[in-house]
Amino acid sequence: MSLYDIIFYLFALLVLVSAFITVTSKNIVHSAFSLMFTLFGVAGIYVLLGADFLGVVQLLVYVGGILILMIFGVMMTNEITNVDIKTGTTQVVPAIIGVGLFAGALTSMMLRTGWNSQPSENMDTTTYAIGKLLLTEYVLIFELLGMLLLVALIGAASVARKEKE
Amino acid sequence: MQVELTHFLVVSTLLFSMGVFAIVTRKNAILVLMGIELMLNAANINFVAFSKFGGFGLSGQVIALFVIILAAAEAAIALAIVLNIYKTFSNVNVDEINNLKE
Amino acid sequence: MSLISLSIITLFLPLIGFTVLIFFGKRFEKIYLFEVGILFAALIISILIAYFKLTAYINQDLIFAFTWIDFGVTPLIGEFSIDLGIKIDNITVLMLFVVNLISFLVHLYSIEYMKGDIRFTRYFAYLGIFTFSMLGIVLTHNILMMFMFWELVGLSSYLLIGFWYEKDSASDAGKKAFLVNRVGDIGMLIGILILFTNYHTFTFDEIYAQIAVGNLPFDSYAWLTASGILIFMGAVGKSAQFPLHVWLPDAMEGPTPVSALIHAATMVAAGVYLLVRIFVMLTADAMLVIAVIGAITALVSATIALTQNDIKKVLAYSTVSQLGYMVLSIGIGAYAFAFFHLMTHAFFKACLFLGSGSVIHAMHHEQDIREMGGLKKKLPITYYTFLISSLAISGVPLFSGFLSKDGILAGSLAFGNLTGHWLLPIIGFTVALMTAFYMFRLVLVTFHGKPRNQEKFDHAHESPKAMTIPLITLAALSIFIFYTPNPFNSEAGWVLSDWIRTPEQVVPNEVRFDFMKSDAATGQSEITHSQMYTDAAHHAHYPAMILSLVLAGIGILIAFMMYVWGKIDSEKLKTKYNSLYKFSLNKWYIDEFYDASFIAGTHKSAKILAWFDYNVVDGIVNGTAALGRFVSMLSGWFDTYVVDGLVNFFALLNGFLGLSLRRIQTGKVQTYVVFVVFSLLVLMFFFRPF
Amino acid sequence: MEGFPIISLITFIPVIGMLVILFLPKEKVQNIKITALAATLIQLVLSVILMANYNYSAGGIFEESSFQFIDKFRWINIEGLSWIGTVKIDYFMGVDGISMPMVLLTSIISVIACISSWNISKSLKGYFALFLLLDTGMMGVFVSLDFFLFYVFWELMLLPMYFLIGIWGGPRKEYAAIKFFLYTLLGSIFILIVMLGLYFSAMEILPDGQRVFTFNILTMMDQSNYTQDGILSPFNPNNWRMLAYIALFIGFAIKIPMFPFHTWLPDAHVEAPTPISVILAGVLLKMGTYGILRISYPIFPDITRELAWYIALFGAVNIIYGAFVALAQKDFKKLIAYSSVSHMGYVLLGMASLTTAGINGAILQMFNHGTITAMLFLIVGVVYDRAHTRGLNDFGGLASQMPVYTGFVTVAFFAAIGLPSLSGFISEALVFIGAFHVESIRVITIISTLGILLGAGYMLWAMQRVFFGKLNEKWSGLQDLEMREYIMFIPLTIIIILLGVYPSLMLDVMNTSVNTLVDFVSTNFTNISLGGL
Repeated sequence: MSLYDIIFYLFALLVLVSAFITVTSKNIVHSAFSLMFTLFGVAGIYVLLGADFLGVVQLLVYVGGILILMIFGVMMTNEITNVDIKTGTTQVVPAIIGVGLFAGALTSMMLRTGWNSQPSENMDTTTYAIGKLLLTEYVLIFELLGMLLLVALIGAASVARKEKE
Repeated sequence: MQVELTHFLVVSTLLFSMGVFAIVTRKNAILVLMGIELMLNAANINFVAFSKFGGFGLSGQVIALFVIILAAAEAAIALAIVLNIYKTFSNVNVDEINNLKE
Repeated sequence: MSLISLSIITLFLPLIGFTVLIFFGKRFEKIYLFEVGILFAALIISILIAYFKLTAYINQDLIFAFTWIDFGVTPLIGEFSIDLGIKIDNITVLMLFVVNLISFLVHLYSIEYMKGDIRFTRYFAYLGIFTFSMLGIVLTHNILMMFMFWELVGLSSYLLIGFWYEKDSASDAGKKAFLVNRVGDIGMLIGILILFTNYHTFTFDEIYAQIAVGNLPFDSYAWLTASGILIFMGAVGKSAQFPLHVWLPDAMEGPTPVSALIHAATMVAAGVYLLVRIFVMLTADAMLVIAVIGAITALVSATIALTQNDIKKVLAYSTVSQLGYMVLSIGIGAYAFAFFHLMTHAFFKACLFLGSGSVIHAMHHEQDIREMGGLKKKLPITYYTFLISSLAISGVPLFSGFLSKDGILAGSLAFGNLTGHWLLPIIGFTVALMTAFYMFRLVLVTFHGKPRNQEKFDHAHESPKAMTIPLITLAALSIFIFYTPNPFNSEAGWVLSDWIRTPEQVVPNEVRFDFMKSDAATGQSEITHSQMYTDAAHHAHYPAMILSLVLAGIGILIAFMMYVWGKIDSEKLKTKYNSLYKFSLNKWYIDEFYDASFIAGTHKSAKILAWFDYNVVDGIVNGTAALGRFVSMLSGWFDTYVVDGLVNFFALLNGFLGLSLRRIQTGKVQTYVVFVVFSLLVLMFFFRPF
Repeated sequence: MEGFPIISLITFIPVIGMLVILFLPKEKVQNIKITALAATLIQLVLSVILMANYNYSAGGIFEESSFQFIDKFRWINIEGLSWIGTVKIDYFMGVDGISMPMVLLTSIISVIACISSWNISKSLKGYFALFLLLDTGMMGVFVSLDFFLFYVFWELMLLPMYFLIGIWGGPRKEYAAIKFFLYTLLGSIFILIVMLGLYFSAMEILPDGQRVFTFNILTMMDQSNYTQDGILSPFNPNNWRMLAYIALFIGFAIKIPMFPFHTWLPDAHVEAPTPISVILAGVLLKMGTYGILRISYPIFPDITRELAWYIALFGAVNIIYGAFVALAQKDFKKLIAYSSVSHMGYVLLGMASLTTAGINGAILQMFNHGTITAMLFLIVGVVYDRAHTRGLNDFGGLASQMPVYTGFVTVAFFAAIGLPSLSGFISEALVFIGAFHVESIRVITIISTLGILLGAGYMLWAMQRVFFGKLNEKWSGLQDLEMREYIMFIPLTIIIILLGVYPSLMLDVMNTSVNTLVDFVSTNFTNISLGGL
């Protein structure tokens, strides 16, 4: 077991445990915080997979952006004075059965498939290469996504704004 | 046991299932959103893993990057919608909002 | 200016008058004077035409024609076209003068007579279009154009008879006149068609030229006779011959000057004018038919005239009777006398009608002679002119009627002598007797004796000058001196010796009367063209003259005995011969017969056919539609309950399934996701790669 | 005029107008009306230009070179359709002496009807759009020289007519509209069948030497273009040609309308609004007789000669029967409708004579009946607008109340009666001249002359009942004509009088073609022996 493996298992554990807490916690604030850990773990896994730039982006966007946004959402939709921010669950039993079966089936598929895996050699930094790709091969999608973000920004603002009386 | 592609895939599968679980069981819309984020992350792990082990070069990472951007946009819109729902129904419990029925 | 252009001008002048009056009649009150002036101009022009024609061109006919419709070279009958044109011969110019003169006098007369009528200018407009159409008939050189103007005078007659259309009787009479005329016109049209089909021309002269070279219609004498009789049918209608005479008495519903102009002097004489025009193509059979019709007409209407009490009705029947004389005259070959009688009759009958108009005017529209009497003192001018005309029509010497009627009677006598048809002269003389009687009955009852309606009598007064001048003019024209220097011999006069020549017939010898055959003819100078006939007529001249004088005298005598001296009690006669009296008074029940047969029959068949149309023809259509509807209903039932039933069954099934599945639809997204997950599982199970 | 598609323009100007109207908002009532009027007026002006440039000496009928103002190009061109082979359909329009008067008539009547539509108030936009579409359909029928195109226009005219009667009509409009539609459709089916039969019998030789089936009417007129075994080929010893002729004739006869297919006419007229009645009587009825002259006669000269007697017989029946039924009517409009039946009988009689005078008379009668009956329906419309009743017995004495109107009525009525110097006379006279010329139908002609008596009877009786007598107090408030009505009546009156006095104006246009037609019909398709029937 190399160091690489240990680190992977640590991160995997972090991801799965914190994700589990996220989906099961009654307290929505706890969920949010454990989600942060999940995302952090995923970022670690990215790094493990040699995607250092992506890991950084993951931290910046998810942890720094989306998560904050969500916490704001939590706070704005629950009376803040009410400290006990708890939410209920529904149809737990069918969900457990279904999701369990689903997870089992999917996992078994993953395990039983003979992947023809050929780990590519590690690159020094991916940032330069990704930047090049973005502005050459994927430039159209890149631009489109830029548009999408703009639209999302305006859309979010217009959806969330207070209606005029 | 050497860490290989399968490991990553299993992790992503479990993460995805948990996301699904969150979507299915939680009442709070924000938690549902979190479930979606989990699923997206699971998919991203797959992309990146395949990118590394499948010999696809950096394309998988780029796609993952795009997915992150999409997730960001989605989160922004979704939260705006949640706020609106809250304004209309005074709560964000998905199971009580069953207007789709009629 | 040539005579042709003059006659075209005189033809169109009244039309201009009509147009102006129709368009500007409402705006200018005095515009009727324009029409009267135009007629005066037309009269002057026609006098000029007559003068020049009868002096400079007396033996020469002037023809002007133009192509109206050109058909080019046609595949079946080669090149042909329809020409219109005018022909001026002696008859034309005389007729032109007569029409224009009477028309002008009637215009003059109408100014007073129609004063105060609400449609005063319209009346003059109608007179204008009548004069135009009548001149057209007179001037035409072809039979198609004659037919066209023939119909146009029918129109103006219709308009003028129905002039006071507020009265139902007036509009009825107008309609009747038009329709009865149409019956005759159909015959005339067919006759024209026969001629055109064979000769491809409508021009009289060209047709006659073809007949003269032995070119018969459909190569048979029968068709030649038939065409003559059919064209004569037009004259039967227009000249009110039996059996189509019924419209003329009814036509008296029109204003009296109209009756004078149209229904006594000019239009009704158009039929005779037509016969004069086609005289040369009449076969012996056709002439005999014409003569018989003329004689019957004269007799029937004379008997009716004996008992009528309406002053205009008496005159109307006397007109029909005199027209019968003219037609008879054509039929027996006395061509010249027919036209001569047409002229003389036009003047004295117009005078009689205008005189009666004067009486009616004076009596405030009272037309029944039983309400009159003693008007001699009140209306002296009317009385004397009326008397002169009555003498003329009765055939008393020194007056024009004697000259022409005597010629006709002599001709009929000669005709009887030559052919053995003695009934014709007998009828002729009988009618002469009756004519004298009923005319003097009219004169005596109206003007002599004591006034029967004192109130109306007291209000009566002589008519104004505009009405008496025409009376005097026309009465003057009834005197012999205008026609002949010798009051007992018309042939000595200029009218018959110089102006009117009997043309030689063009029909083949085989179908002429013996005495009309071309070898019997001796040149142009004689009145009847045929030496044999002329001789016979000369032989018959004195017997006929004496006989007619005696008969006229007897007629007048009876009238005096009945109505002045009271020797014969007319009431007693009435009761004694009640059925005869009724028969005559009711006009032989001819109208009733027509009403019951033709008119009722037409209406009945119209009703039956309309019923047939609605119920049978349309019934079949609607029945088909109903059948279609029934079939479609059946198939609709099948469709609804069988075909659609099956569909509905499946729909119901689906609905049931849907209902049961509906419970799954919670509307919660999360539930749906669960289903998605399960479905994915199922799919994964089915598509598992292992 | 070389190269300028004036015929197509005349035909499709109304459609352009229709499109403009469709783009106008429906509140702009005045603009819609003016657009419709402008479209019809332009059409009229173009028709007059056409007439002015028309060459009177060109015959037309069967040779393309003597048609005038031809517009021709391949319209539909489908190659290699399994067993049918190549389908080539021409867009082929042109005029000759037979269609020229009809083109003029259609444009005149359209303008008049458009003016007469001025006081339509119900869904005006739709009305005028349909009206203009109808105009195109009618005009197209009269200028098409390709059977397929002819049929398209024939059907195109049907639909707007259905809606115009069915929506803007009287109380029983649905019944009348459906009856009209179904009846005409029935006729169209007959025409369609014969059209297809002819299509598969006659072949055209293209410039490249290829022989293809064709809908070209002129090709169908040449005996040498028929295949040996084509179903309607003159060389084919069966009797299909006879049957086809009868079927085609029935198709057209329904439109004329010929007894016993006439019963749709009174219903359609009574229910249709005035302008539509005007179009119906003025133009639509002529399409039937025009179709016979344009299609039946030159394509089936052999059968035409054989059946002329029957056509004449039906003509006479139409004349007499129509007149009798008209005599029994109590409704003003129905009376005029049946008088149309009677007057169209003259057209049939004239055509059946197969002589120059007769066919000239028939075409002239088509034109004259168009103008006269249009005027008669306008007359009914005037009195109906004011009094809201058409019962002949409801009126009386209108002559005193509306003198100018009565003046126009007198002109129209006497024109219909056939008074000389008005246009009706000369056409009827020519019909009689032509028909009497033919020995076999002479007796029929003589019987038909009864029609002019009956015609005078019902017209004068109607005139008496409506206009003469004492004025019914009820109608003492009726107004005399207004300006718009003058505008409708005066041109028609002028035409009626002008053609009555100088018919050569119109006869010269058609005469050369009629001569050609008579010559063609009496000489072609002669060397074929017909079996039986």
